[in-house]
Amino acid sequence: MSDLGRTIEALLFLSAQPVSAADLAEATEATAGQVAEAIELLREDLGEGRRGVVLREVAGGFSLASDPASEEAARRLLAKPRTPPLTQAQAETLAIVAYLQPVSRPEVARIRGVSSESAVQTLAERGLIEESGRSRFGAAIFKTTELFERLFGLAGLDQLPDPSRFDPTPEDERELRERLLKAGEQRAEP
Amino acid sequence: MSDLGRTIEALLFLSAQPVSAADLAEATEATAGQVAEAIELLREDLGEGRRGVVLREVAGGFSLASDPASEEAARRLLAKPRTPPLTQAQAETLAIVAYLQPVSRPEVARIRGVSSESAVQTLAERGLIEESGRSRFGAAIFKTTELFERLFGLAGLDQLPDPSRFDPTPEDERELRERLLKAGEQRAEP
Amino acid sequence: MTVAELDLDLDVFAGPFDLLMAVVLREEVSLLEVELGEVVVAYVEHLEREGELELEVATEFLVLIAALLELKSRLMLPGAEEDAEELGPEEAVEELLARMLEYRRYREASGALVERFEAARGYLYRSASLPTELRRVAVEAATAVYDPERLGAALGDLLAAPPEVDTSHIRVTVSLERRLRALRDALARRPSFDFDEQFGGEDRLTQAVTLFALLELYRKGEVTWKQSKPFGPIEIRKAVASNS
Repeated sequence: MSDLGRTIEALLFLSAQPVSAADLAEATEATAGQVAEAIELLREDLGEGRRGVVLREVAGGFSLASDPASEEAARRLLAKPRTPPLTQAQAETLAIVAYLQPVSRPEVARIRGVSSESAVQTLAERGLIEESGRSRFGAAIFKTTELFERLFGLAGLDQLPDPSRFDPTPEDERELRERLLKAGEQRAEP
Repeated sequence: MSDLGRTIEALLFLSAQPVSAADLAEATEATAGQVAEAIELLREDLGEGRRGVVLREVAGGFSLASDPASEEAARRLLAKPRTPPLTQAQAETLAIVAYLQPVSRPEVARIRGVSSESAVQTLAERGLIEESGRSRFGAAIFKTTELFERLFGLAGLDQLPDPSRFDPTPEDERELRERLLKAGEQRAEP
Repeated sequence: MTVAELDLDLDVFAGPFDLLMAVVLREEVSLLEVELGEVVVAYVEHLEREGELELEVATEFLVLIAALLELKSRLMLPGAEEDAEELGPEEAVEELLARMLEYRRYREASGALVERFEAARGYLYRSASLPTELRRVAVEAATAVYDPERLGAALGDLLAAPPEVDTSHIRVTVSLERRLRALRDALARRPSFDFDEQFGGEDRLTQAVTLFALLELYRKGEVTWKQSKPFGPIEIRKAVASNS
């Protein structure tokens, strides 16, 4: 392992936050190219299933994390409760904030069709979203946090899957339209 | 690297404190002999000069540490404290710790009326607060750090703004802690 | 209480308001079957019981119920008398459809996010504090960037007990029942009248509820009305009983 690789591993070990390639280059006084090369080797060394620690690219930087295989033992040792799963309401709210950010709470409610107060509050408490200001009408507007990217294993927001992937198929759409029209007609001609 | 070796590496990576061989055996559900053997191999893998992280045997057990060779680079990287603007949740949590320290996490939650785990964690990661022990009931208790005083330009904690300036009921003579808790309770039961 | 928890007991639906909105968007209940007037009545009754009005919650309710009312009224009203710029039932279908499709997209996206979350949940990060010698460095390099006043202000916010809610201004006196009666009384006196002339002197809330009541009477076939241009006068006319 090269000196630069060792130093980078040490820096990632020490830092509680993901470290960007630029910050690594500055701290190690190496060029961007050298850092990229060292990272590449480190990525192999610390690939899934190789050691107890893996290299992750999250939230705009690099970070070390324990391998999921050791999760159970880690919970026994550290007596840490598992992060609670997301409820459906939280997941929908988070998806809307992630794709449309910055977005206001009324906008979230408009799309979901339900008041989303408690989901927004819980997500903010869990540190997954945060207020990023106020809209013209005084409503709080929200964006996702760095912790969100870390917990979802995203190197950046551009890694979210293309939302058009989730659009209903034209057949679904046609069927739904026909059903709605039919209901309207029945009503209009009693 | 064996599965046991990988798990032990992961456990030492995650734990802030040294871990004893007995605790490792319990967490990994392995025998003392298996753990000793795995540690031996790990010691070779993570010997001085091999990687960025070294295995240390200290009083009380084993721990991972960054290689001393990387200290200068670590200074350059970590000498820049991260100081993004505080969110409202972080500001409230920090204010409670600053004025009431030492204060336990459950107490913070009671005063704010919401679980404040992610705010506490972020503040700790940024070095503004730190654990200063455990309460009688095992809850972590927190105080502010020297870095906190530097970042707020305070020569000492007695330089915090006088709370009575922000106090809505200055004629009330009760203790700050008691009044914060009371207001928190009132918020919690609308 | 939040809008979401408003408890409803309607013909086609019993449960919290939140769920009603959700089942409409999820196409489990037809909007045409839902008596929205009852929803409003339930909310007003709730306000009456609680005796307090949380502005943000009330606003959210109005936004949601207004959207539902608009969609439903377009679905219900015959298209012939619509103004050109108004949406007819077909456009209303398109709009409801667009909203359902938009909602579906994010519901699907949320599923993908949950999968990602589950996959990433096993990776644990280290959160140990820095070794002492390095912590020293960070402290030495630190300069004042935060204002202590921010902490004082946050503490002040926390010290403030929630204000007693002043309910004097929201004596809820507008009931849908009573507005129905007012409309019927007016119709009993004369077969047609102008809305503004009759109710223009009432406060805005009363006028709004009267409009809801009017929709209800229209649905029951008791009245018809005419408005020749947007924001123009509304002429209300007793319906001619054709078969009774």
